[in-house]
Amino acid sequence: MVQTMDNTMGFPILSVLIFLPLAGAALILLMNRANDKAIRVVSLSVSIATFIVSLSLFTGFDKTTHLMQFVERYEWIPSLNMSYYLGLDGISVLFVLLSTLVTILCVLISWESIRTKTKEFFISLLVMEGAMIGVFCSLDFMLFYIFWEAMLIPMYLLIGVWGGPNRVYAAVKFFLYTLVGSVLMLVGIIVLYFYAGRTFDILELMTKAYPYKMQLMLFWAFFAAFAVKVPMFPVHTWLPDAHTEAPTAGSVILAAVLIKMGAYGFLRFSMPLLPDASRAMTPVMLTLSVIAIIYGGIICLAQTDLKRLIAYSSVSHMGFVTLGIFALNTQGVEGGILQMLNHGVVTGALFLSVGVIYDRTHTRVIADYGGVASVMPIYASLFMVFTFASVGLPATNGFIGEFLILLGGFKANQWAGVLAASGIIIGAGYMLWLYQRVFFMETSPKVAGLQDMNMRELLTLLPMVVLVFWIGIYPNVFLSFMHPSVQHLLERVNGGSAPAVAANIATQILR
Amino acid sequence: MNSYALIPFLPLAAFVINILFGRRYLKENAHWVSILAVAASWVLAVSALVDVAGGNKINFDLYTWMLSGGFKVSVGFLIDQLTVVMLIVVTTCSTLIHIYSVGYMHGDSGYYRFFSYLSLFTFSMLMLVMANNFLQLYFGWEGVGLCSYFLIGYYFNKKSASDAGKKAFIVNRFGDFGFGIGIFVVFLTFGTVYYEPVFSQAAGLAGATYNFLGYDVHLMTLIALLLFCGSIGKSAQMPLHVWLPDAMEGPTPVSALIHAATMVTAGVFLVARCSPIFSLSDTALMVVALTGAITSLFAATIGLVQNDLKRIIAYSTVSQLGYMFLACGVGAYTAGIFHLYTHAFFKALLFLCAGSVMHAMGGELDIQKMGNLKKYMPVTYMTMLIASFSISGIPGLAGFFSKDEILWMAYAGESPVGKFVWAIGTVVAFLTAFYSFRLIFLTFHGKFRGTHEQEHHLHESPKSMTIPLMILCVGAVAAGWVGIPALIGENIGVHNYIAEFMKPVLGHPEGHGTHGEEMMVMLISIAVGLSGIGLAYFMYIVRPELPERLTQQFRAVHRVLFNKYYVDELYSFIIVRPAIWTAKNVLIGITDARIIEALVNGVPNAIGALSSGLRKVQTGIMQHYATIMATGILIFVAIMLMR
Amino acid sequence: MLQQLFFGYYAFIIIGLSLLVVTRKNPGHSVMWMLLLFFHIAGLYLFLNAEFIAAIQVIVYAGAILVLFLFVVLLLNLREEIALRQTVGSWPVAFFMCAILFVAVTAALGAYVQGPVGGYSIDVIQNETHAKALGKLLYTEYLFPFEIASLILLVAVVGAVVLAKRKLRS
Amino acid sequence: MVPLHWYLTLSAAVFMIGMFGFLTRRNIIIMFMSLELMLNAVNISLVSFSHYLQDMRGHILVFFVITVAAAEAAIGLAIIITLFRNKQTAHVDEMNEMKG
Repeated sequence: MVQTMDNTMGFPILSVLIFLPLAGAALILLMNRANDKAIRVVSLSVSIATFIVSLSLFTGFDKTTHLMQFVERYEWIPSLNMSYYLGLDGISVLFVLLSTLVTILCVLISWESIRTKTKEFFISLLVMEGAMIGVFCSLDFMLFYIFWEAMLIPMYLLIGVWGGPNRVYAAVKFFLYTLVGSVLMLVGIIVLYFYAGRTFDILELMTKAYPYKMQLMLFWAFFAAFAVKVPMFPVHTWLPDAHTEAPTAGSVILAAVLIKMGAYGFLRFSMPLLPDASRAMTPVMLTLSVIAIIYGGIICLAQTDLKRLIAYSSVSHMGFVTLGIFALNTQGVEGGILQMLNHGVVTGALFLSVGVIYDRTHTRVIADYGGVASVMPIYASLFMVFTFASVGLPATNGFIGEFLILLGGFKANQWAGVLAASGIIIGAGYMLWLYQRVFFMETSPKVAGLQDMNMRELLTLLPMVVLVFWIGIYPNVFLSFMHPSVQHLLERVNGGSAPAVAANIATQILR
Repeated sequence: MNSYALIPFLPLAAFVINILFGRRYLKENAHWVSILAVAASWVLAVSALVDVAGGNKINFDLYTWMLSGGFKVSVGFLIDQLTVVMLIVVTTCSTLIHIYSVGYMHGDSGYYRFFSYLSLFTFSMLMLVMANNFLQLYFGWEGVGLCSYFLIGYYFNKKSASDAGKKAFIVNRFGDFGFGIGIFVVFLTFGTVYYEPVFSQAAGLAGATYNFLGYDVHLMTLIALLLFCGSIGKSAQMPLHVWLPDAMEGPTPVSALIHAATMVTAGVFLVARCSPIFSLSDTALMVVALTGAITSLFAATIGLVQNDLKRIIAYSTVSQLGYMFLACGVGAYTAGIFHLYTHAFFKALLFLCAGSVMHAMGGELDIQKMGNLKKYMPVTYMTMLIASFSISGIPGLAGFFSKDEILWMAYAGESPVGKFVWAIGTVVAFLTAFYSFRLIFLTFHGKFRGTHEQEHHLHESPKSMTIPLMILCVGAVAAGWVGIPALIGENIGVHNYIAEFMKPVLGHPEGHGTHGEEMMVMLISIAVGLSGIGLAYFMYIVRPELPERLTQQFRAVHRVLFNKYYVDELYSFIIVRPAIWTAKNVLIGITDARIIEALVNGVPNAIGALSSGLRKVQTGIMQHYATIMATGILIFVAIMLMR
Repeated sequence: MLQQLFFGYYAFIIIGLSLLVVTRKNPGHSVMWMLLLFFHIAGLYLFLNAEFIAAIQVIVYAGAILVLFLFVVLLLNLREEIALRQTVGSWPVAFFMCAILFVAVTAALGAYVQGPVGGYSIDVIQNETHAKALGKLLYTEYLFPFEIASLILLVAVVGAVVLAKRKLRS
Repeated sequence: MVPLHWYLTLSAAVFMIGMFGFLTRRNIIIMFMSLELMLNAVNISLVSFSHYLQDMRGHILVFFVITVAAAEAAIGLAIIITLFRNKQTAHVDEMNEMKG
């Protein structure tokens, strides 16, 4: 068995994190559906309790080691050598925190906007939280797969039941896209299981060497699952529909956590399990990333729908993430992980913000807005913060991530770095244009007389503002979580004998 | 921790206080916080000047900002001679303009907002000039861009204002794109982004080449030109100059502070700061010099025919910035910074006077509708006149010394294009004098051409506005006296103090020419300045009908100049519209809808078609199923028999 | 020779009766022909020394199952149906199918190779009597399937009652 | 002595006739009887095998087949009655709820 660290002090913290929301969901299940208020209060307190528990990960995490921490392991199905195996390292720990935080905000933002089937809504939300945390904690491939699939169902319901007018189409599309991908991943998992001598233990699988041909095939099998989730360029079309139709909380979870799992999958599985294939496929991945950045950006320039624009901007931003990850150097990977976090914060916050105004106007058409800054100054300033974080202005979190990614990307492949950097010009273009059309210019009749944000909404957005500046001004707090893990990962990926890495124009020669 | 770290952070604190409490609590008192903070920064800046003049060089890190693998960067400050000069310029102008704004912005609904932005700007600008590494420079660089965006779009309900803000930001991003890549190359070459190790290693790599995007290029040229991209954007040089004239949508104090005195000169500062790198590449220097020269000529010609008071000054700014680059490009960084320093005074003064005029005219900006204002606004008139003399290079005033220094260094320096850019510079000096005085004559002399209400409303501005004018006016006159060239200085016993002061950072190349030649250059520049003023006097006072006739005569030329060479239209045609067209028609219409969606929907559609074919087999009649089953058995038996 | 003649008679009658069963329009007639058919099959069993099987063929099949059929036929008033078309789709297809399958199966018989014989020779069975021999096996070696068969019958009884019973509510 | 082939051929013939009936008739009761016919055909072959191989297992199987046939007849006929009650027909092609 691979060495791990046990710093739980006997307290099964990860299991608590996974099952506390589920227990909350069960509690709500038993409650009277007429009592909306109690249901909200219970889900809020459960999510806050989960968050508080998760904070102990932040403080208790040992930043000096790449080993898995907070490990729990129990036999589950011994005949198949499947176990209930949980643990965190520097790559995953921050996402657990992000998930628990975002859930609180989702409960808060849905406080008044969800009026039908409140009970089921909050059950779905909490089940979702449990599954998300499970995905990030699993160290057993089957357990991972189960959580991975389990996430689909509540998300499908969130979109399909509480979504906009075209919700069923969007929900089915979302479901099918992700399902097709994950089925291929399942095949990959089973192949690995038999090849490595019947084990689902991810850490153990990582110690084995696999033949190059097999790695290549597995890489694409995993790619199908992860690229759809990210979403990378050719398989991104579910995202705009899902985001646009989902209720605010659904969009937020989708943007903040769900699509991170694709990139997380690349980091956790594709790269350490299939190092040779990952290295060989770098040019392809970089190309797809750059296409996503530019393509997603340009397409934003023609959007007329508020949420759709932000959704396409996600395609562009996630392009940065995959670019960083497949730069396969420290700056790129760390920037990529940080950018995943940033994107969760910023795009999540943007969707929350859109939810705030959508609750008032019930329109997503950009042309219906205008001059919001004069009627809702506080809201406008917060939205401004997120806009500039999304644009990647220094002192906001977006800058740190994008800069490290571009630096890493440029190091790995100059063309990729240069082309991706042009994405930040386009990014400024569409975000400022959006901001101008919504907040500036003459006050549109549809927004005249709107109330500025109330305390609840302010409290929903404030944590995100704090994170934007915290990561922007003092990113080392977050970067320091990753150093050993990323180092370890890169040693695994870049070490060992490799087949000739395809057309790497990256090598910069200094003569 | 060093107390100089407070220089930028005091304005930041003012920003935070204003933005958090301004709307509810401070309201009409918001300016106190900002003014006190920036004044305190000024005091600290002066003490830093004293410190640096005493031979100290201050360089310290505050905390580590980013750390990732081999990449480490801190928030840190470097205060040397160059920084100190910039500090003085920034804090002085900033303080005066803060005070001026108290009167100018009085009664505005966003009073607190205005002052908080000004403070934020001051903070960013100070971070920019005090940085000890490229990334913090970039931080300040983007920060001032952000404030510029806020302040240009200050009247955000006006579409033109918000458009202008957006345009400024995005155009700057084009420049920053190159700047950012420049930083990458610096890091990958030197392994660090701190100035000191980079500059000290640069000389050792003078001849190195670098494989950039598949081409082997001269390393230093590459870095210098990439960094210069940033300068082009920020300092509104060709071809990214389009945002600056539009930026005049902002309140006038903003134009004075950001778009004349400080932010736009950041590009010049960057070139001066990186002089160890630029000096190693003749190509880069030549590009800088030519860009500066061509921009200054180009902007000056546009300035000749504009009628918008602030736009004329804006084009004048672009032109003067070109001058500064011209100086840097011929290797005379000190002259460039010297001109930056004098320019800050007279150009801020020009803008503030323009603001004063606008204040009196009720927001009117068309100089064709003004005239004879000297009667009503003597202080504004006098100060603006002095500023115009200064920019026209009338001997004894600030502009004269710096401009003369630049022209002399261009003429006598080592640059291969020196003579050429000197010629352009001389022409531009003539044009500058002409359009500056065209503005003066049309605005303050002749007959009043506006409406009766405007005439009735005319008044001198309040004290809080005129006092900064007078202080700046002193600067516009006397700021140049620290840089009196040896030719004159020898006779009256003063040195070229600024050149000596800056020598440790920027070096001080000597002109290769005789005193005679130097005297000739000086006389020519005085002559063109005076003749420009004379021509303006002739055209707008003596023969006021002449301009109209000339316009008629050279209608095509006038139209091209009046429409700023159609550069905006060109960009709209080749960049903005194609991008949106592509997005709408190609990406959404074809790629996403027809190709990707078709592929994605194609699979389920194919399965659907197949299954609706297979559906027919399911007749629901039991016998049919049984028949198929029997067929199966038959086939099975047949197979068994075949074996 | 006599045996073969008897077999020929039975075979001929069985096939003829089978054809009659499947071709009659009126299910009542079919049931009647089938009754006769079952008696003939029971006779065939006697040739094969399976007296007990022959007996239950008559008792269970002819006596119980067929009577059940008869009841149902009588219960359901099928007068109208009898007048209508009797076949589904194209019967020649089914006919050819069956014919080919018959040829195939008989052809397969040619490949039949007799395996080793077991311990229950005719003499053994005659000594022990067929019912006793069968009973011994059923209650020892095949006890478990036997119990399951009884359960199946129980389920069938309950099921038939539940299914055929008219819903009380409606 | 009658050879085993004869019995088996007879069995096959009866089976095919049963099958033919099952495949062609519309009346569900006759289809059911065809089914019984097929079962009987199988029984014939089982008994004859048993006889020629001197083994009792064929008989045992026949015994079970008859049991199951009885059960099947009971359930099947009950279903037919229910169907007829609901559909007022005994023709299978009119019961095509399974049509896709």
